[in-house]
Amino acid sequence: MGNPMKIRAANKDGVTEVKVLVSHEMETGQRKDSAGAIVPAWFITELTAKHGDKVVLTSEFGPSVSKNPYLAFKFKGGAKGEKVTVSWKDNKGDSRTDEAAIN
Amino acid sequence: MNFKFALFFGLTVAVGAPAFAQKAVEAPGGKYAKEAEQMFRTSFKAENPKYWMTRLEQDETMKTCQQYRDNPPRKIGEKLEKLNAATIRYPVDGKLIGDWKEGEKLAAVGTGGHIGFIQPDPAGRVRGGNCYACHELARKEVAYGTIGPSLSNFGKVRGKDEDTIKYVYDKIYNANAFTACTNMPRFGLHNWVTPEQITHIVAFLIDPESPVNRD
Amino acid sequence: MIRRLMKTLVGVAVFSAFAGGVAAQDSKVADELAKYREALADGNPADLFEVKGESLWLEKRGPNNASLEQCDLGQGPGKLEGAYAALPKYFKDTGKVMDVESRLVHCMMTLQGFTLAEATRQWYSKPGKDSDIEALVTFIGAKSNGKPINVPATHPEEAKMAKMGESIFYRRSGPQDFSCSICHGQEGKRIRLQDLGNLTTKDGAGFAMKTWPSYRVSQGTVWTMQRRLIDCMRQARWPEPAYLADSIIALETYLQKTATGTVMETPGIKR
Amino acid sequence: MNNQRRTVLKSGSGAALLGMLAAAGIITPGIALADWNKAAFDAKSMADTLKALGAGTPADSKDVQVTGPDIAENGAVVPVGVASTLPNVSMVAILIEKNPNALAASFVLPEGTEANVQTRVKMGQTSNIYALVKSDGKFFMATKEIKVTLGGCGG
Repeated sequence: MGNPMKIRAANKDGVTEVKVLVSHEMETGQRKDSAGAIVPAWFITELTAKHGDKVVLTSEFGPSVSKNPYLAFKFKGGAKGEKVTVSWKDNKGDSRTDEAAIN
Repeated sequence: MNFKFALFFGLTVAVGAPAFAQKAVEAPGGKYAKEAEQMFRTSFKAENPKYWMTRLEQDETMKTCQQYRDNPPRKIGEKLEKLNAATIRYPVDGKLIGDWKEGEKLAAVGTGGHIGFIQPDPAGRVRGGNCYACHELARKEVAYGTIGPSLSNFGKVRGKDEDTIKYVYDKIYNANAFTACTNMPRFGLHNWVTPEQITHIVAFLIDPESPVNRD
Repeated sequence: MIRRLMKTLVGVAVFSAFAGGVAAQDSKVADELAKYREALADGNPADLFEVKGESLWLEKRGPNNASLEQCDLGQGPGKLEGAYAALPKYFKDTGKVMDVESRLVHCMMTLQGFTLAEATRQWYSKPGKDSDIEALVTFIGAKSNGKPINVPATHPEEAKMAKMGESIFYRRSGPQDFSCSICHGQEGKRIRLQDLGNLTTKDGAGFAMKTWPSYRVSQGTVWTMQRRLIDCMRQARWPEPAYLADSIIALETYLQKTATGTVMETPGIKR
Repeated sequence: MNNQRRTVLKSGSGAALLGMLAAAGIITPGIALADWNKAAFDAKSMADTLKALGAGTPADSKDVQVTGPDIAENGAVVPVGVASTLPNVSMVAILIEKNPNALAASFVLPEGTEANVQTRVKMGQTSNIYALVKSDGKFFMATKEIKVTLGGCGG
C-alpha cells in the first residue's frame, strides 16, 4: 500500500507540468544492516502517469533512484480541474495509485 | 625592527581582539553553570557503558576553555600552552616525517570513534585525521572546510627543514601547545591517531611529492 | 618564537598570492552547490511526512482511542498555529520546560493512554520503519511556517534553561576536544562544504533554527531538533543522550531564545 | 519491450483482459503492466546497458542535455534530468557510469509528452552521467560529470 504520494500538476500556456513525490524506501540491495547482513533490494520498478485515460509517461526505475523518489515532466494539454493519476509498483509486488487535479 | 613590530602588533590585535571584550563576559551558564554540569551528566542513557561515559570528563584545558568561551586571558592561555607542550611524545625511532600517501588517506577520513546506539562506527573502523573538514589541502579536493587556515602548498611555502617538520608534528599532536583553546583537536594527546600516523600527515603537508605541494 | 612568527607572516603573504585562483574556484563551487540545493528545495520529501503527520494527529489511537486534537502545545488545546515557534516553554501542568517532542509525548500519554516506552519506542526512523513522531513533528512544525520564532524565555524556569543550554554549548570534552561552539561559535566558516552558522548570534541561530524539522537527504528522513542535537553529540564522539533529556531541551531553549524573531521556513531540506 | 507493452495497451482485448483480471483481484493494474527491463537494469557496464536497451553505440548530440549541478553535496540524492530538442523523442534514460548498475531510470514518452524529465538518483562516487535519447527511432547521447562530495563531520 505505502503512504500517499504528493502530486502537483499545473497548466501554463497549454502545457501541464507534473511533479511527483513518492514515499518509498528504494533499498538498493547492497546495504548491510547493523548485524552485517545484506538488506534485500526493495524498490519501485515502474511508475505510470495518466492524464484522464491517456498515458502521459511510463517509467522504469532501478534501485539507484533516490529514496522517496521525485519525478517532474511536462505534457501538452490538460485543463484546470482535470485529473492526473500516478501509479507505481515495486519489486515486492506492492503498488499504489494516487491522483490530483490540474491547477 | 619597526616594521617587524608593526606586523607583530597588527597580528596580535587581529587574533586577540575578542580578548579585550572578554573581561566583562561571564562564564557560560552564569550562576547556573554548576547545575548545568550536573544536568548534562545525568542526561545520558543508562545503557551507555562506563568507559563511554569517561569521554565526558574534562581535563584542565577543557574546563578552562569552557569557562572562558575558548578565549582565555593571555596569562592563563600561556599556562595551558605550557601544560600541553609537556604532553607531546615522539615515535621511538625519532623520525617525524613518514609516507605522504598514508597521510593523504588519513586526511580524507572523517569516520571513527562514533559511539552510542543509533549510528556507531563498526568495530575496527579507521579513525582518520579528517583534515579536510577544516582545512584546504590538495587543490583537487574541492570539499574542504574553512574552520582552519588553508594549507595548500604548505611545504612549498614553509620548506622542509627540521624545525618545520617538528613544528607540524607538534601542532598535530597537541595544537593547544601553541594556541590555548584552539578549535583543533589534540590528536596525539588523545591517541586519536598514533605518533606514526602523525608522521604520515606531516609528510602529506611537507613532502614535495605530496599533492598538497604539487597542484 | 619571533622566527616562527615571521615564518607565519611570510606564509600568510605567500598564501595570499595564491588566493586569486582559489577565490574563482570557490565561487564556482558555491554556485554549483546553490544549484544543487535549489534543485532539492522544490519537491521536499518532508511534505510526505507532513501529510502523514496530519492524519496521525486526527486519528483515534492508543488505549483511550483518542486523537491528539485536544493536545495543548502551549497555545491552548488544539491550537497549532505558531505553537512550534514558541517552544520550548514552561508548562504549569507538568512544572517543566518542555520542547515540542516532550510535549507531544506528554499528550500521547495523557490523551491517548500510551506509556512513555510505547510513545517513544520509534522516536526516529530506521530504514523500513517510519517514525510517527517525526511525521507528527513535521506536521506541527509546518503550522508555524511564516511565524517568527518566539522564545523570549521570560519565565524564570525558561531563563534558567536557556542559561544552562549556554553552558552546555561551550562545554568541551571527548577525544576530539569538541564543544558546540568549536564549529558554531564564529562567522562565515564551513565544515567541508557545509556552511556553519554562528549560533551565538540572532542571525546565525535564526538561519539554523527556522528550517527545522528538516529532511536530511543523507539520512533519507526528517530529523527533529532532538535528533539533530543528539546526533551533534554523536559527532562530538560523546555517549548517547537519552531522548527528551533536559540537556537537549536546555540547548534548544538557548538556541530558540537566540533565534527569537526569525521567521520560520519549515520543513527544510538539507544534505 | 516497449513495443510489446504498447501493443497490449492499444489492443482492446488486451485491455479488457486486464480489466477482468483486475476486477477479479487476481492482479493489480500495476502488475499487469509488468515488463521491467531486467536485463538493462542488471547490466553493469555502460556498453552492456546500452546493448540491453537496444541502443547500440549512440551518437553524441549537443541537442541532448544532462541537467544537474556539477557538485552534489550528498550522493544519496543527486538531482538530474534529461532534456532534448530532437524531434519525436519516444524514450529517454539516465545512466551513471560508475554505479554498480549503470541504468538508473528510463522513461517512455508518448506523443505530447515533452523530452524533459527530471528525477533524483543515488551516486556511489563522482561519475559521468549519461542521458540517452531515442529520437525518430535513433539513439543519441550526452554526458556530464557530477562530483560527489563528502559531508562535514565525517558521519
